[in-house]
Amino acid sequence: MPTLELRDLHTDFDTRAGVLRAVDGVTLSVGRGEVLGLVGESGSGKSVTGFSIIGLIDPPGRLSSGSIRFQGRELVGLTERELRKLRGRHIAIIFQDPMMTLNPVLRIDTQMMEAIQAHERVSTAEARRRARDALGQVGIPSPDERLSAYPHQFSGGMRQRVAIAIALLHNPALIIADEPTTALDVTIQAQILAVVQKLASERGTSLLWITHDLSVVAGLADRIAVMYAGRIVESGSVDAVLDTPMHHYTRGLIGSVPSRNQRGHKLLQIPGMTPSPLNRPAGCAFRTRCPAADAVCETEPELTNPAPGRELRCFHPASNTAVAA
Amino acid sequence: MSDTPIIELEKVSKRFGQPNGALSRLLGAKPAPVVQAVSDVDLSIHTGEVVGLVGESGCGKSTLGRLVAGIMPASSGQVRWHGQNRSGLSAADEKSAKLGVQMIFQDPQSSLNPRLRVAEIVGEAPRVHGLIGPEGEDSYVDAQMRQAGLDPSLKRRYPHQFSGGQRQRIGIARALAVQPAMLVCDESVAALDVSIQAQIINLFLDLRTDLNLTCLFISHDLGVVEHVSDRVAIMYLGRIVEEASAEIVFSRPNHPYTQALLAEVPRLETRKSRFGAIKGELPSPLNPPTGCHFHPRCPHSFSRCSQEVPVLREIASGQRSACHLNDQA
Amino acid sequence: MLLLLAMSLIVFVSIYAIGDPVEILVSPQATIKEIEQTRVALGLDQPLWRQYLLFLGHALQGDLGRSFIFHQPALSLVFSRFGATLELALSALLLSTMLGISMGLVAALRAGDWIGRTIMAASIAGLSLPTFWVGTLLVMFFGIWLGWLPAIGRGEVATFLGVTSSLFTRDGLAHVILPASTLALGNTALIIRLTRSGAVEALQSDYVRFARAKGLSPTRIVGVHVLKSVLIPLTTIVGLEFGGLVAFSVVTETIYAWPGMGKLIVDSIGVLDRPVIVAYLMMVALLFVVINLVVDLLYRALDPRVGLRP
Amino acid sequence: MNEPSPTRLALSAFARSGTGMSGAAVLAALIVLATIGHGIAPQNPYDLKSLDIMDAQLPPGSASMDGMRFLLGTDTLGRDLFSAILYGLRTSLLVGVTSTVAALIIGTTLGLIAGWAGGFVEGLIMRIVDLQLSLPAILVALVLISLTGPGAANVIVALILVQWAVYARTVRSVVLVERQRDYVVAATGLALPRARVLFRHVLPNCLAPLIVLATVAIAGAITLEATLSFLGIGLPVTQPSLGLLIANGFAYLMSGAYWISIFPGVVLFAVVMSINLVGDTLRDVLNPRLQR
Repeated sequence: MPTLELRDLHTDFDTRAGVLRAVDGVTLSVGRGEVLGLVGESGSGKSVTGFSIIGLIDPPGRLSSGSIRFQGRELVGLTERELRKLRGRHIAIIFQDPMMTLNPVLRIDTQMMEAIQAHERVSTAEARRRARDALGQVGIPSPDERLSAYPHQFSGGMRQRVAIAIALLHNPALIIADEPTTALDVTIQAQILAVVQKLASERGTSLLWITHDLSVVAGLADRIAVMYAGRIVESGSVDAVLDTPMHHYTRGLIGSVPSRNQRGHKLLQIPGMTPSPLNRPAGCAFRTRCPAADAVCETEPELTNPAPGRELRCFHPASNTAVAA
Repeated sequence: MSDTPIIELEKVSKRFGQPNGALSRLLGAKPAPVVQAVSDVDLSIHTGEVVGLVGESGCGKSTLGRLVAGIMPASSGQVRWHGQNRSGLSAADEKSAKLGVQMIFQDPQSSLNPRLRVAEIVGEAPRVHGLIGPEGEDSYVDAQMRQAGLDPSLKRRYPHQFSGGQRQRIGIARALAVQPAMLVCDESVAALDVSIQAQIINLFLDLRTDLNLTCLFISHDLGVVEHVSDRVAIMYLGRIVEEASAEIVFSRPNHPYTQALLAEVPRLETRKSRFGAIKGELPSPLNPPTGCHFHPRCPHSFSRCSQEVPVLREIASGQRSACHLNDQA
Repeated sequence: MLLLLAMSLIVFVSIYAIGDPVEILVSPQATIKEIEQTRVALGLDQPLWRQYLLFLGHALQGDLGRSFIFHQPALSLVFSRFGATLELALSALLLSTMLGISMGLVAALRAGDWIGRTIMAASIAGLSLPTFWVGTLLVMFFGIWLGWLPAIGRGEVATFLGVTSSLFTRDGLAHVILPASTLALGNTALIIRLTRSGAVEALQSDYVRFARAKGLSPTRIVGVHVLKSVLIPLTTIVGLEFGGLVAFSVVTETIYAWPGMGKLIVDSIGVLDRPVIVAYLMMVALLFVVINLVVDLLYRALDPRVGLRP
Repeated sequence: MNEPSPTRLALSAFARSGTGMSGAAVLAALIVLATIGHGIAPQNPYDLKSLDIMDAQLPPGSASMDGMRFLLGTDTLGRDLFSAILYGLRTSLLVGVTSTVAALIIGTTLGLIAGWAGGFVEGLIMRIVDLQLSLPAILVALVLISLTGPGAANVIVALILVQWAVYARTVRSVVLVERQRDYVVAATGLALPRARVLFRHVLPNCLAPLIVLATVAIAGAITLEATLSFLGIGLPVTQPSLGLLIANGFAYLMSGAYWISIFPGVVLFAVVMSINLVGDTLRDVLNPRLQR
């Protein structure tokens, strides 16, 4: 039984200009101890997918249909109170901007201890001890003193470590990480990735790693799911998807990464731009930018299994050759 | 490369937050801490060259870019434009030197005046400077927009009606409209999605060949810099620590910081890697470490590194590095 | 301190440079000689700068001159009325802060529905109602038509722990209600709006979302995370508004015949009783300095981001 | 093909707001009344010849000796309140708008200078602004008027003096933010003349908060003027504003002649409330954070 299983998830936002389908039928699963990289560009719906899982979509957004199974239990339809018991305890989330995720006017220990005491009846001293241990585990030096500090006394990288420490407090089965290293410098990003990688593998935590950066996922994840315009267009193991991408969007994305190209030569770019979620082409949303599109693509492609462990939403899969380097 | 560089920086420094004068202190202004954003930088860029400037946040690379673009004066040192000290130019020469270097900014949202139409954004400066007459403005603006990959029929629109990538193209059209010899691209593709980023990089590559543009390309993204640059300079906390051709920097980095940086960059080719070789935080520019700024994080540091600032000097043909390790042989 | 000195200079020069109190003080039948005598007696024959130095020297000894009308030291006159004003302003402050913050929070939490909209509409109305007119209406309704509450004067006072105040007697409290509500109205509306906008912003922030992701209860999120972020900027505003309350008590005291220093200043302005005006202004200036100091200290204590950095 | 400008977008957002439009409608009606008021008023309330003391303190709806109807009753001098209110409304609006516009111009200029010049000039201007802002408006106005004496011109001067500092501070802080923005840096890099950068690039982008501020400030100025008049140190009796009308009726509340005070008050409230509603809606539609 996978830790997380999404089936045909739809999340809509009611706007003045009409209904905006941010998540348009997402199906994916994350196994126990597995790292799934959910990759997409801005507006692809990847973050909304992550927030939908733990019911953090605020009006005018709403989860309109589909199923979310966590350790076999259906989460859609749970009350806010029931969801609250899951949040932080069984499913934790790490946000993108470490400068904004901690309350600037509350001390670190307050923010950590309240997370413990929200789910367990423990003494203040015990909560404080556990908070200190958690800080130590994510590599914060002299955690005892740092507990009484305020967020502004930490650098961005250190704040993200605190956020990770909070996420790990209850030893959750699943961590949803929404671009947690995007705002950080390269050397700090590497440190954060190292911490997460180590702790997740030691504890068998499942990770849903949401990012726009294929390179990060390449080094971190077991499997990749590529999102475009609210749908997953392709998924599979890291090696399979990155080495022999079958969807033309995935191919374009990989081709756009400079290190895959010869220096000074033009990059393999995707023409045009991501369609507005209010005005997506019918059928395959990518067809207006796709080199292989034809009349068939105006109907909606189904999710197929072109190879074991792989899923694809495309009528004209690219031939199984590596992207030209 | 014996010809005069298009732009040459000699011992250029920039400090922010100079101590207040007595008068403003009397009026109650708080003394600002002094930040040495750029210190003693030597850098020359030749015509037609693309120099990549790499560094992490707060290392002073944006400030250096603005010094090069003439938007900010240097606190000390000389900036020479075609061999002439820029601070000693006549008003007319100064204006042409300023127009000669144009910047492309990071945030396509804030770099365009939201209350002006695209036609005005692009056409204003050439009109004010008399590069074009009133009758030629329309076709000139059309040509600039086309060159940047924009449909001229959109010129009556306002910036908010464009996507991020298109706004960046407007910024490029605005810069090119005054016919500069050089561009300073300050994180110009950092805020864009990967697929759009590729389009803009390709546009830069085209423009470079078409217009023989010189370019200072500032970025934290090593992959992008490697792709577009001829020469690369690595900055750490206000100083250039290594400078060499792109091939050398990416194949034989000398400075420990460059080495660490290259090791930490996630790449598509590296699967299930182990992250995290470099230790420690970026120090605050308010309170930089003594000696070599990198020594607290450096795996090879020894006593001299904390006492003496290493000089950036030639260690091999076309490769300069500022590290004491090079003196031990 | 600089503020005090600047205030004293501005106040002094502007008051003494314009207008001639002697003409008001002496009878119209007075001879030129009598006028001259009064002038000398009041020290008004000296050049302006010397008058100021004299004034400053005396001020440092707590002497701001004698009232032309009441013939007693101006400062003690103002001071004797200070308590009544302070009592009124503090009651209004308490009322507006408690009411404002709680209603502002409710308005933020119910931003979308009719409760939120009603509170906001009421707050705009509150901001739009001129203090003096509200006072008039309240006097009419509660004081005259319904006769529930006394509309005039301060009522019985009592002394408790060395402080004399009408807040310690039933009668006094009844007298305070109307003027304090009048004074508090505009402020309450303002605090509602500030609280709401601050809380709405906090509710949309990443840290509140993160707090929810930690599984915290809504009570804790609103009561700790949101409230604390709202309170910090509010401290400054409330502090400044306290000064405003003292100033605006001028109007309220006039309507309710409240024997505070606001009523005194209005009367004094009418007869150009300069020492009293000066004493009042210096008193208010001093009060402002104290308020600013307290707000500053409070802000430092509350906001960890201020003053902790080297 | 002309695309909608940001201003047009904000205006259409305003048109969609119910509260904003109702405020604007009431305000427009009041302005029209104030403008044509002298023409439609049944009598000139300040022409003593037209008053008849026999008509004094008549309740609303009464008829005068010579058959004229007093829609809103009369005051103690037998003056038709409806006419008096029309005249008073005009005075209140004129004083409020004039002083606000003048303060806006002075404050904006000084704020621009402070924000753009920096250094000593900025320090000096901002110290004065701080001093001014640390004192409540009513206090400053009180002192000023007590010095110069009542009178329309003096009241306007006092209102200008208490308002300019807010604009100066706002403009300065917005200029400080805007001049850091990349489009201003770009304009500098394009060697555009400083004055052009300031007036064509920086200033138009500072206008939104100023417009909001000025709208609300007009309401504040009208209230403040009314308050001063109520205290008897505002406009002269020969040129009464709504505030003075309310004050005149205050003494007769006890005797049951409520209308003398109530009706001018209702009009004053309507004016201030409608301006505040417009200002509040403007704040929402002009908020740059909500603008996309």
